[in-house]
Amino acid sequence: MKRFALRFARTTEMTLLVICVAMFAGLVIASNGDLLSANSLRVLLQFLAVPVLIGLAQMVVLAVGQLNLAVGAIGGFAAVSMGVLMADHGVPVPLALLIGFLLASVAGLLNGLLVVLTRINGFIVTLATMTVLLGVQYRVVGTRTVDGYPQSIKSFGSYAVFGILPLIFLVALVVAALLAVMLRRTVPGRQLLASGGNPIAARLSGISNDRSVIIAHTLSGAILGIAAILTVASSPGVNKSIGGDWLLPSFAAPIIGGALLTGGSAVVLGTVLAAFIVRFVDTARAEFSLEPSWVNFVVGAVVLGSVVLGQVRTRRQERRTVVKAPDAAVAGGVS
Amino acid sequence: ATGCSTKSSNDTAGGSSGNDASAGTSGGPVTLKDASKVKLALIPGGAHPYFQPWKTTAELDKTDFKLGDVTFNETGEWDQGKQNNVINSLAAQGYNAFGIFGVSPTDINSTFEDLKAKGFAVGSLASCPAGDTNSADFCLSTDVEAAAYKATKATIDAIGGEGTIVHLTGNNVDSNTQRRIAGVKKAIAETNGKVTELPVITDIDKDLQTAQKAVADLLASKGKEIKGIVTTAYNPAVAAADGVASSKLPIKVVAIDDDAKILSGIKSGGVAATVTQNPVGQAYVGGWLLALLGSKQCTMKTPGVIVDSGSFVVTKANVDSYDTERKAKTAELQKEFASQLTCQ
Amino acid sequence: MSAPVSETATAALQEPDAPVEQPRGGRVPWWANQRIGLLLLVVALSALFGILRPAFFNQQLVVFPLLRDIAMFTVVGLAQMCVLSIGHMNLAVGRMAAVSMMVTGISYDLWHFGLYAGLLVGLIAGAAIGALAGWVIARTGVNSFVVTLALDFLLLGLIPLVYTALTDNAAFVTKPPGMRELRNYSLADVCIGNVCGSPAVPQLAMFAVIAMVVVGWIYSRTKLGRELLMTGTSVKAAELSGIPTARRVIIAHAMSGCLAALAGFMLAVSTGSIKATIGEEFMLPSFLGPILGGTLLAGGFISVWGTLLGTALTTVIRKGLDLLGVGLESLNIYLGLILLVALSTDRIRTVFSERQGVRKR
Amino acid sequence: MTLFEAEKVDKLFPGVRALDGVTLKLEAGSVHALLGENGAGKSTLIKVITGLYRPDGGRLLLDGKEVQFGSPHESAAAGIGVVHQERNLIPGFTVGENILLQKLPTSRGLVDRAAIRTEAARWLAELDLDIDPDQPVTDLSVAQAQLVEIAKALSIESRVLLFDEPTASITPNEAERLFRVVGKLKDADCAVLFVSHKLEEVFQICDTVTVLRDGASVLESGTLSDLTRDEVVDLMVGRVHEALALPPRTVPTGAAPLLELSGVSTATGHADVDLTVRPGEIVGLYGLVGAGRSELAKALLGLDRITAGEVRVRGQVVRIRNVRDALHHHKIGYVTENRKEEGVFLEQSVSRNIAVTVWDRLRKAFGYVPAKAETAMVAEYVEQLGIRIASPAQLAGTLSGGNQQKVSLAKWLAAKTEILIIDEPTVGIDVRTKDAFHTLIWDLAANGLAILLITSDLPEMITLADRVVVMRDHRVRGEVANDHDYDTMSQRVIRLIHAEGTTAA
Ligand SMILES: Nc1ncnc2c1ncn2[C@@H]1O[C@H](COP(=O)(O)OP(=O)(O)OP(=O)(O)O)[C@@H](O)[C@H]1O
Ligand SMILES: Nc1ncnc2c1ncn2[C@@H]1O[C@H](COP(=O)(O)OP(=O)(O)OP(=O)(O)O)[C@@H](O)[C@H]1O
Ligand SMILES: [Mg+2]
Ligand SMILES: [Mg+2]
Repeated sequence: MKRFALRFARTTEMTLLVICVAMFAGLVIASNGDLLSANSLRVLLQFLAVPVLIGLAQMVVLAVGQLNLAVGAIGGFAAVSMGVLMADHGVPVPLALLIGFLLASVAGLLNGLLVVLTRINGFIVTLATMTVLLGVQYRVVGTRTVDGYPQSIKSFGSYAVFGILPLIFLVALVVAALLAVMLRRTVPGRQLLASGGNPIAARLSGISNDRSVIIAHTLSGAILGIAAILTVASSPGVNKSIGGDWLLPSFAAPIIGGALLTGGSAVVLGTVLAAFIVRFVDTARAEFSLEPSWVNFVVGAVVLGSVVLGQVRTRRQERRTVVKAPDAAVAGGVS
Repeated sequence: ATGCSTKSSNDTAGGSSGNDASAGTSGGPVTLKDASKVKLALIPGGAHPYFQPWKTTAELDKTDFKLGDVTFNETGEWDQGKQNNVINSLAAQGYNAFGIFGVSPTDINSTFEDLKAKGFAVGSLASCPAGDTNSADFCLSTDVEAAAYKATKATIDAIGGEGTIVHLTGNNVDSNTQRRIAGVKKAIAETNGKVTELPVITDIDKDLQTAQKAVADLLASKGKEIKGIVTTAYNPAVAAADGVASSKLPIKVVAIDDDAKILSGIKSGGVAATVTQNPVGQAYVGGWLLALLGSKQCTMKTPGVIVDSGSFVVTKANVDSYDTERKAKTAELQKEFASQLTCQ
Repeated sequence: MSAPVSETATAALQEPDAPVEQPRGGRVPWWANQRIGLLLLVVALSALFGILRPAFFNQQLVVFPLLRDIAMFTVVGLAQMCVLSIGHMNLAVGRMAAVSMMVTGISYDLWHFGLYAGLLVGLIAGAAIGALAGWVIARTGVNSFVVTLALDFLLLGLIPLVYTALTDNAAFVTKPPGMRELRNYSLADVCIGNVCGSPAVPQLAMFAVIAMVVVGWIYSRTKLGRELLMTGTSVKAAELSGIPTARRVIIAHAMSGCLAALAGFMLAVSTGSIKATIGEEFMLPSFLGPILGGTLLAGGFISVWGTLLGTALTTVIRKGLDLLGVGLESLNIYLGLILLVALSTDRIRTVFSERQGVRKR
Repeated sequence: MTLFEAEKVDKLFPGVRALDGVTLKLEAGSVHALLGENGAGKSTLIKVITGLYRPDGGRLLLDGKEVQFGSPHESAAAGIGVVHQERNLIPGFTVGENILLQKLPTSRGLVDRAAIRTEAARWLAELDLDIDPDQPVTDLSVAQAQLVEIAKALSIESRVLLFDEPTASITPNEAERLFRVVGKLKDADCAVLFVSHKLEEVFQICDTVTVLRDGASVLESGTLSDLTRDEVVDLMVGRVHEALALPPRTVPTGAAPLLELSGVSTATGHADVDLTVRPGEIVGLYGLVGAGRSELAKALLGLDRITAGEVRVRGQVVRIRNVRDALHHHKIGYVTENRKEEGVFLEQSVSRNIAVTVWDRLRKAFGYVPAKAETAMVAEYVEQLGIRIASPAQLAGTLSGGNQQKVSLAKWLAAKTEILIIDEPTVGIDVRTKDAFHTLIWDLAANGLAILLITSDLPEMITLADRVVVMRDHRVRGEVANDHDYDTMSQRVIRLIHAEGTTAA
């Protein structure tokens, strides 16, 4: 236990945790304690649910050395499909949500199948599916904002336990916990990470890398399906803009969280913490009335800073460096 | 249940068109002779609810003015390069009259010049080029600065002439946004310090979630100070109406456009006012003018003239009647333009 | 010591009875050559669109803007290709164009530079920002994907701040003499005696030709180009062969930034003004051109011609769909699907040719 | 009893017939050696047996019944364990998980960590390995990693075990432990297949032997005790192999040293290293795996920091910043031990691989490299070193190991270096090519080059070196003048290594 604690103290997660706590404390002070009010906390957490999930959706494909540029398109497409089904076609809420979830999972599955069957780099495949799905999203909803769906789902989206803990945030945490258990403690999860860590070795150990890639993409789609459900539940309505700003944060969270683009790393906690940090930057912008441009600027600086720091740390831990040249590792890996 | 702007605007289009059509073809000061050689293209910047009335009005233009053909093409996808390509492709296919919402106000004059050089009739619709010149034959657009000014005035009225307000808007690096910010500032300056403004929140029109989050954060951090919110972009308007309603804070929201959601907000009192624009009038009067110019029947007395297509403050009081006002404005626009024309 | 290896050693090293190993990098049947396949595809599609819509061959209204676009996106593709050559990516390619054009805009607006002086300043700025990215990557060893993504975020925040501080309309509208003309001039405006060029070919395309020649020359004829490709194949081996890999990484990214700036300039000239949103649409085409053209994502192999053809393919498809009147409801769906098919056929061709005992290059 | 049989197996790769009707019989309770030159098809046969490749002809029989394996998973399930030639561990995983990866123990659907720990510990104990199963594999040394691979193969409790060059990167000590395990397996009536280029080992532990040449078996299940070492070698190379006779060479003792290290310490842990190499001299640097010889070479080239001491080249104190510096300013070349990753550019042409060091010399204005000069230069070295290629445009990755090694060396000869550090030049290279390399290195020295030869192959060292410097734990333990007599030399060297046993693990 002590050894574990020691090891944890040196991890990215620990650094992130410290940053989180420091930022939170800073914001509390800056807001004269207002941030601790139930309402402020609720708002803070309410808008964490979706970022956490899209970060995880990206993390899980990064874990097999793939990437998914279609995160926003899959989520947006699923969200508007659910909205249209409920509002225009009167499909019952649970059924509509299930269909949306399945649509997103199937989109992920298709990504995986395409990568495996065509052997085209995942980067390019998901770029193409992103284009297609954006088209589909527009076709489904046009320029409308759809919001005529039952109150029940809206109250689910806005309900907060004790007025502080939004239900949707808890859903996101549950998904994160399940994903962590899956990646750490189940055989498919371990196989997925093994494929990402060393595809050749995984193959020699009887693991199908193709299967891992398909599972990862499908999982990514499924998580995005849940993100889409939460979006439908908590937004004033859904339109073609949903998902438009998911791509960059989806990379920012796992990368700040310590994920390796080459695959093999499962950083659920790191991703969640990184989403918190990005959210704090947002809150700070509102608190100090900064232009939104500053958020991008700060997030960019934080990502750059954290990777550089992370690199310095691993460099130091490494007993030797073979060559002092950058690693030419390329995203898109297993394909 | 589909609600939203499409539907409500459809109604508008259907309702107003009959009157306008008669005004244009028979009762108007200029009688359009033969426009069968005119092929009209209405080209918005990209997909946006604001432009949906154009689609139906375009069809109306075709029948009312007996045009050779009309098309409505939104594949510009908010990229000036793509929009130029769309315009060129349409020109190559024989379209010779263009009503264009330029994606980039600072670039669109170049596009207009190209089209003019090739002898086409060009109108700048719903947005005017940045700067002092307009290279199109005319510009028929909401005066965004005036609209923002009106919206702010409405906000100030709603909050009782005193207090702090905040302005939510779209893409910061767009000259129209800059004009909106100026309009808001002007109205606030006129209160001599009674009303103060928090820093403008820009760049939240890209998508609904960003707008929603920005509104929620704003309300959480500054909710108690804020008396009113004035919005001059679509997604922030929807998000602010919703956010204020669910936060139960006594904040007055002034929205933009007549989205069904916003209209119902006005009726229920959740939204204090909204500033609607006149997309139907733009497409209808614009189409009529382009038919006259495209058939070479008329020319503009002063090329590049800029006309405000009108903006209308809608409150609970006039929510049921504002459309009449808008139709009147459309008819008036036609008269105004008639005096600007030299016709054979 | 002209011959370090003596006859005896040479004799010992010969293996007279060993069979010559199968050459797998050598000749490839013509149908397996990606570039020729692409060329055929572009020609066939153009013919098809031309038959369906004769307007496709309208010189002024279709071919001229089409070539202008192909030229610009080829330069964008080359910008990405330079970093792909070392196995890196530049996700900030569009934003680098925006920053460099911002500098160019400032030079026109505030310092009253001429057209080409401003371009030069922009190219230098682009190279500098690229070099900065390269330097961070080389120094820290962090993956280029991450560094350029973060840089993209950073610039995305920075650019609007500068524009709002320096301009009224969020754009630099000062146009130096010559800019307006450059936009519309074609080869028809270049005459030798009575013979003039084609009105369908924009003069702006010359920038792309120059870029292609220079980049092509660097990669095929010079030490620098070879070293970049060697670095792309294996950094370790390159470093251990005496190639200054860190410097090569910086140079590749600087070239990328410089070309991005050129593309930004071409965009600014062809749309009209210098504004913050320049380059926003660059990311997708920057990868499509080179990848469709055969450049490897993993590094070590590039194709300048392929980049041109890959760009031409995607641009022609979009133009064709435009002319066919495909609305926004279907446009992106078709684009994405066609893209997948184009990529898959290339893959099928590769597999097929590998089965015949050759290796695609 | 025959446990496993491969019958007339064919395997085709594009343009290569890697296996041509190979038959292999593995008996229970017996260790079977599979020998052959590089590229003979040994690894390919193993990959076919384990279902990694699908055979193009022939059949596989397990317990007399025909089997077909679609994947390594199926062969493992059928009881065939394998240690592949390349190391194959998953970096983020613990030792225990890596060992049991093929069938992770679960309880109630979740991976059972406690079970992993106890189970893995059992297999590690089997190999007398003192490694914590919870340790991440990234912390292991190369040799430890290799041993974990072996534990992994043992863990599936297979009856047929295939070892592909398991001893290539472990110390003789560790090899002995492995041999003890092999003995146990033999006693337990398992069938073991053993691939190695080290014939001494083969004769020590194997009972029977199959020899492959160019994908075909030239000897099937011969009894090893009936064969001599020379006979086996002759079978492998396909003609009578003569012991290498190198021409006499005078070693210049008086010449001023070209390379001189005094009191050098490095960031990677070397302390107080003294070393001198004169022109025309071959200095051997010997040590067990991990002694720090390659690291010393890399520090010398500026890839790691030198913290103390002096490096003198041609008498001048120098500070070499990188390989480029070493090459251009000091004419020092380094033939790396890791051919595939650091030595050659597999995806580039042979021509570029050789020319990479000389572009600086060939270039004209603007860095232009005239193609003609390049081609001529490449052709010269291709011919001198007898590199077998169809054209200079052929990709280096398509060459055999030996030819790749020649390419890796050619670039330094082309650069006209005067000091050459050659690291493990003949690892995984067959007997005949090895001899050719020995002749070449000998010859280079005779031509006046100063050569620092790093090798773990003691016979090679004794054949070539003029002096042998022995290293252990990053320190020079002593120096032995070579008398080219294997018995005395090996004793003296080993004694130096094990002198005053201060060890830090
Ligand atoms: N995947 C592959 N594709 C094409 N050719 C291959 C492949 N794998 C092996 N070969 C070729 O098959 C032949 C046999 O190779 P193999 O690796 O089995 O030799 P080996 O006897 O194990 O040699 P070594 O002692 O060097 O390990 C060689 O000519 C090699 O180039
Ligand atoms: N790829 C590697 N990753 C991590 N550690 C390594 C690696 N290679 C070697 N080491 C460790 O570095 C130390 C010195 O290695 P070095 O390669 O210099 O030894 P060497 O004497 O050349 O032996 P050899 O080259 O035969 O392995 C040893 O502790 C070794 O275990
Ligand atoms: Mg082998
Ligand atoms: Mg070594």
